[in-house]
Amino acid sequence: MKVLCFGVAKDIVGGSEIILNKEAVITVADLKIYLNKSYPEFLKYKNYMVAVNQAYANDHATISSSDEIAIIPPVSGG
Amino acid sequence: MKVLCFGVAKDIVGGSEIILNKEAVITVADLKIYLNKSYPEFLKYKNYMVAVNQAYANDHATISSSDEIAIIPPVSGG
Amino acid sequence: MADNNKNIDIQILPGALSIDDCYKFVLNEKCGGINLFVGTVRRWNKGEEVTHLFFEAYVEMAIKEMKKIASAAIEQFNLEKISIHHRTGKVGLEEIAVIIATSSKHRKAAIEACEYAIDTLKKDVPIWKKEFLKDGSYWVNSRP
Amino acid sequence: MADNNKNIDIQILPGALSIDDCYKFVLNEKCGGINLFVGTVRRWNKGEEVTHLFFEAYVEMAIKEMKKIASAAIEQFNLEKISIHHRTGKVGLEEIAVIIATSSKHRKAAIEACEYAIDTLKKDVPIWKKEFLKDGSYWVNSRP
Repeated sequence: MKVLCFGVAKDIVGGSEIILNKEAVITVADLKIYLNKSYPEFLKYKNYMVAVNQAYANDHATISSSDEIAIIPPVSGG
Repeated sequence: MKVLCFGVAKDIVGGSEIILNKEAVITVADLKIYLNKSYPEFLKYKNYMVAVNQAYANDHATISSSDEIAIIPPVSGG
Repeated sequence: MADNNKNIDIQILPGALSIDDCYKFVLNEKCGGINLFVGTVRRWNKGEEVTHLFFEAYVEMAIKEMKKIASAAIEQFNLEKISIHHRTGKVGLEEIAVIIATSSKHRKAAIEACEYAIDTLKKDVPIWKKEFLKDGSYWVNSRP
Repeated sequence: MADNNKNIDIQILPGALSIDDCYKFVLNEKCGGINLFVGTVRRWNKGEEVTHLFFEAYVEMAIKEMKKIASAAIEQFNLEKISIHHRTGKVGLEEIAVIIATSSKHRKAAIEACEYAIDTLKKDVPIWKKEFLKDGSYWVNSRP
């Protein structure tokens, strides 16, 4: 399962995407638990969001490896 | 006493200024009475203002021929 | 008010107005927000077809009133700079009648100051607009 | 939303933004009021000296979110047209990070829609700003 990274997330994981060792369908909440465990620095930025197929997704949303998944740290455009 | 005219006032008096047959100090209210009598069409535009020395003046303000006096119909800039 | 003068740009111009001129005046490195309001001539007004407008100004007094608006806007909204340009003479469809540009540290002040300035300009500044329709013309706000 | 598309201009650009491009897009003869908000890079932020900014965007999603904002603004404020341009990459002092232009029959709608659009953009659009100071850099809103 590929996850796109932007902003501070890119710095935390050390790249613009990560490949997670998960192929089964999981929820956004599961993804966050996995990320926080794999990259404990995410715990400093707890208010990040996850986008699924280019739209904000809530914790209950399910995701699979066929979705476009992205970590969205607090935005700061404009 | 010279009075500058703008907008619809210019059309009413037929020119960009009028010379009034008054040299003594009068009030703005007096000027309006005089104007309404001399050019009854002003009665259709009762909400015009008078400026004295390039500032809005109220009816009690006194004016003399040494002042710059102007009739200010309802403005419509912008 | 004197201290503000270098931050205030007031012009009444018989030729085309320039958004770029107003923008360049207010741009500065202290500010993160610039707002520009641009008043343009529209073809339809309350169902009547406009061919063009004609603006007349009591120039000296209009400039004084515009400076008052600019000073008040700087004071009330903590602006850095403000530019107000108004056109006179014949102005065609889609041409610019007025530009107000404001700059401030933060966006909200720039936007609100601009709205204050255009609202007050339309109320107080001795400038008159004659609207030319397909069939006749009249001074706006003085239609019999 | 499809009907609105010809009235919506959304761009994310790696080079300098043009106020004139946004203005020309929204200008039309139905409108008397055009408002432009321009976000520029300022030197001082909370007492720290900024040398430049760097913007990163999740381009495809950012464009979708910007289109949502544009459609909502047209709907809520009865706009004619709206243009939103955002810069990416390195942006120097006094350069433009974002432009929002709105046009409507009357001025109040154009001004309020522009404020709504910039407020919502800053809240929802997946774009990130890294602030470079004299001594270090950090992602804005993600400072540890």
